[in-house]
Order: sequence, then C-alpha cells, then structure tokens
Amino acid sequence: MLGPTEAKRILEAALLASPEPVPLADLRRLFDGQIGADTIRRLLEELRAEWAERAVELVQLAGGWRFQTRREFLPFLARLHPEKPPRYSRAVLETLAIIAYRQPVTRGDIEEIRGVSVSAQILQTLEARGWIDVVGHRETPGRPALYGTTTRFLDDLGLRSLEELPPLEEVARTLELEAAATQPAAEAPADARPVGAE
Amino acid sequence: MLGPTEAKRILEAALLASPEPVPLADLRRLFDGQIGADTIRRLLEELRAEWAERAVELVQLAGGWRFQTRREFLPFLARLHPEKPPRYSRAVLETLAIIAYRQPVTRGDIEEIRGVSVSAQILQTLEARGWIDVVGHRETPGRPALYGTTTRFLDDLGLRSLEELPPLEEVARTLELEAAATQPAAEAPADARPVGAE
Amino acid sequence: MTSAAPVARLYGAPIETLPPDLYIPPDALEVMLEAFQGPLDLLLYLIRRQNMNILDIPMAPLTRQYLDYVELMRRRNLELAAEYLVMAAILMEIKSRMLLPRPPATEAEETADPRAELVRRLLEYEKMKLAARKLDELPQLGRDLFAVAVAVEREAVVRLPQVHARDLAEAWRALLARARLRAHHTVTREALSVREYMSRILRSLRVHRVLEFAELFDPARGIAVLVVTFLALLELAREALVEITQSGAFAPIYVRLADARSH
Repeated sequence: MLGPTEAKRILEAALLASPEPVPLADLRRLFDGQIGADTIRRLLEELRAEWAERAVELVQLAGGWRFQTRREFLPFLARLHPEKPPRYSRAVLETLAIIAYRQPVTRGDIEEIRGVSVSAQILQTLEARGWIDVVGHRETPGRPALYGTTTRFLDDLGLRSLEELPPLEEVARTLELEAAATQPAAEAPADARPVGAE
Repeated sequence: MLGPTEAKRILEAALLASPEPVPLADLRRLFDGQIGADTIRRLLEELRAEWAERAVELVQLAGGWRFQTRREFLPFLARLHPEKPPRYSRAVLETLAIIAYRQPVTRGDIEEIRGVSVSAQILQTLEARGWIDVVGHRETPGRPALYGTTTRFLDDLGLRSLEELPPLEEVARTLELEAAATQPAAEAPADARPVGAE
Repeated sequence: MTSAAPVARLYGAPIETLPPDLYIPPDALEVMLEAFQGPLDLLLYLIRRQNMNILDIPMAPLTRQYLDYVELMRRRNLELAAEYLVMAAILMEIKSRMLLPRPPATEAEETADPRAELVRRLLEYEKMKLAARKLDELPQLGRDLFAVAVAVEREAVVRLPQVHARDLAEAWRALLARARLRAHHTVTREALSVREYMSRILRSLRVHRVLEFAELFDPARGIAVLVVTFLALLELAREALVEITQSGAFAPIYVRLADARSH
C-alpha cells in the first residue's frame, strides 16, 4: 500500500503531465481505485497548499483539477512564448480609416468608398472597442446612422486630434511616387492600379 | 530586480509549462537577459535538487531543460494514459540504430548493413516521429538522401548528445583471422567510414 | 549482454534458445523464420547457436545449415526475400575459395581470407542489432515517461489589436489605389479637422437636442477652432444633417439635429 506522501507525489506528477483538467474519477484510476475519493480530495488540498508559494497553482475547475501558471507571472512567461499580436482585418482597418478621415459617414458611404459591402460585424467590432459611435442619422430614406470616431479612439492611438493623422495629400503623393517608380515609362496615375485588389 | 527565489519560481513555471525542452538562451529571455547564463544554470541545478524527491524530475537534454515524470512511476501514470505508444519493430529499431550510429547514411547504406531491403515505410515511421530527417544528399548517381537523427530523437530518449548513445558492443574483441595481419584495423574502420561505400 | 537476445517470440514468449538439431515444432519454426531480419540475422543466429568462432567460421557446416534453413523456408512457402538466395551464393563461393590451395604468401593482399568481408558484415550487423536493442531499452518519452505540461493561464488577458495612425494611412492608401478615389476626394488638412468638428457638433447635439449657435463655439480655443467649427456647421447644414433656424433678424440662432424631430 502506498503511503500518503508517495500517493501525493503520484497525483502531482499525473496532474503536472496533463494540461487538461483531470477529473477526480481519473485520479482514482491512478491507484486502481485503492484510494478513496475523500482521501484523494484531502491529498489534493494538501498539494494545493504546498504549491501556494509558487508561480504555478493547483486549481479545481469544472472539468477537474489542473496545475496552471499564476496569472501574475504571465508577463514573464509571455516572453518565452510570445503570442502573435492580434491584428484587425483589412476590412476593419479600411472601415476605420474611412470613418476617421471622412466622418460623419453612413455605412452606405463606407460601402461606396470601399466598393464592397461592409458587414454589421465590422462596425460592431469598432463600436465595441469604443473607437466609433453613432453621432446622428442622415435624413434620407431609412435614416442611416452616421458614424464618427470617439475621443477614446484618439487616446488609444495617441493622437490629440484627427489632424495628427497622416494627411491624406501626403498619402496620395506617396502612392503617386510609388506608381511612378514602378512604371517609369507610362504616365502612371495612382488610380491606374492593377485590378484584382478586391 | 528579482530575487533568486522569485527567479527560480519563474524558471520553474516556465519549464513546467513547456512540454518541449527549453534551451538556456530561451530561459534567459524570461528575464529580458537581466540574469546571466551562469546564474540561471545555478538556479536550474537548485531546482533539480529541490525536485529530487518527487515523481517528476528536471533533466537536461539536447534541446534544453525539461520536467518529465520519472520512469519508475510509469505503472501508475500509464493508467491515465491508456493509449499505448507504438512498440517499434526490430526492422524499425535496427534502421534507427544504423542512422543514429552511422549517420549520415543513405537508404542503400542501411540496406547494406542490414542485408535486406529497407521499406520506405520504415523511414517514414521514423520521420513522422520526428527522430530522423534528411540532412543532405550524397553526390552519387540518383543523389540519394542522407539521413541523420534529430534533436528530438535525443530529447525523446533522454540524451544530451550522440555521445551519450549506449556504446557499441564489441562482440569479438580480437581478430584471429589471417587477414588480421594485413588489416589489423579491419574492424575499427567500419565504425569510422561510411558503410556501404564499398 | 552477448548473444542472449531472444531469437524469436512465440505467442509473445521469447524463445531464447533453439534445439541443437534442426527439428523445431512447425508453429515455432514459422514464427522463428519470420522473425529473422534477413540472411545476416539468420547467419548470426546459426553461428552463435553453434558457438562457432565468428572470426574463424567453419564455412562448410555453416553453409550447409544455412541452405537447410532456406530450403525449410521455401517448403513452408514463406515469402523468401531474394537476399537469402544471394547470401547462399556468397556462402558457396567463399566455401569453394577456401578449398583452393593457398598460394604462397607473396603479396599481403592475396592472403586475405575469403571470409573477411562476410565477417566484417556480420560483426557490423550484430553491433547494430545490439545497439537497436539498447536504444529500445532507453527510457522513451511517451512510452516510459511523460513530459510535464501545465496550462498557461492567459485567457484572462484579452489582447486587442493595436492600431497606429500609420495603419490608417496605409488602409487609406490601399483604398485610394483601389477605388480611384484620388480625383474625387481631395481632402485637405483643414477639411479633416472640419470633419472632426462635424462629428463633435453632431455628438453634442445628440445630448442637448438644440443648442444656441453661440454655444457651439468656444472662443477660448482660438480663432482657428472657431473658423473650423463654423465651417463644420456649414458643411453639416449643406449635408442636411442639422437644421439652423432663426425666428427673425438678430434673434438667437438655433441649431438642432435634422433628425431631432423623430426623437
């Protein structure tokens, strides 16, 4: 028969080797059912206490018990396993750009500029982020909502005002320069761009 | 600045969270390079000692440091892992041994040593396990692939380098052949030179 | 550990040794023959079983036993790899060369034992065979031990995409390139701030419903802002987003949202 210390070490090893929560019933299988559920629960509580001072903790979840790193150590651990920073899709960024540069605009305006339909989800994403909101309605059939950017948007991008966004003439000019560089012979207006970008 | 205890707890958490061995260079990243390699090595040794009495041990492998369960606890832990890993056939194991001890070798070299043809499936089995890969091609007609073992192979078998492979056994220690007079090292060169080249 | 390897497994039980003669129970024989990895493996078995000196192989008995086994395999309709027949030819060739009288040892090369190459191959194969067993005895990840992998608690931190001003410029650039906007939408720096104030006015009108014209202006912010606010108001009126009303000359001017009536 196993002593409690050895049983605890086995429980510990089994839980450390499993990234998924392990149900109590599975933990009992470790000992062929020779150790009762109550005893195992007590050993788990002891284990939890033993780990109290460490960067990893033993927690009980709906699916069972598991070891997990403590949240406050994530900044360190994240350096080891950097997550790729999430990125917005091109559709979201273009929509945001249109709202920022052309506000107040309706969804129809955005669609006209983008040349494709704009899903409600895109606008919801930006609204949920607190970067755009409805600033009014246009008095046309359907009274479409007019979107504008918020103070939060400026704060999050580190801008004091929209004027600090790159001026559009400059944007257009770089585009022209680029087009000229790639098509030196022909007159290469920025709008004579290859199709297929849609 | 972190104290050594906290640094150790962070190292421990990072290693416990990684099923792959973590190289020392990556461990240094945990602390933004603020803690020197020597200090980390010392902390790792302390950690290893702290874990000496448990069912999990900290080991140094070819690919870095890893926590793993101790072999003697397999009878318990296997009850939680009902899916049995493959037992490799003699053909697979002999092929693996030849690649490990004689690398880099071509499939032809392996066939020459084993005296039978080696099926593509055997090599695929070992490649799929991540234990061997193609390290180059021999510049002979057909440019056959040269196989070698991977870091993963060493890691999975608990080795730090190929030098830690079990030493080859010399079954016959002395050459009593008449040929011994003219080829005193007839046995030794077989270890050093690529086989199958004759 | 020398030659104690099980030569075969019969119903899972290792067969360590075989009867010295060739008689083997038929079932066992089949299992055993199939267990040989090839002619070298079979030869090694015969040599080790007979305690032959591998460095001084008696070619005649070895060849005879080998051929007996090959014949047995054939009779049992076991699939016989071509390598077994090639090896039979090699053995017979060596045996016949051994029978030839040795020429006087003038040149070292010519004294080479005809068995040398076979012995080299047997020794090399045997080494690899033992090495394979030793590799299999090493503790293996997933079979004998498991890697530790505790969960990394990161769900709590929802990471939102970062956007920089240049991302928006880039997005706009892509739009320009695609939609031939350049000619139609020349937006000046001033116009942009006008647009910002258009949103600002609309937003405050949503709160206050109706504002007096003067309330929209904050003289403390300087003339530029006053002008921009005024331009924004004109633009809003032009786009019919606000209504500007005045009951009479010099009466207060009121600004309300064009859609305020529906509220």
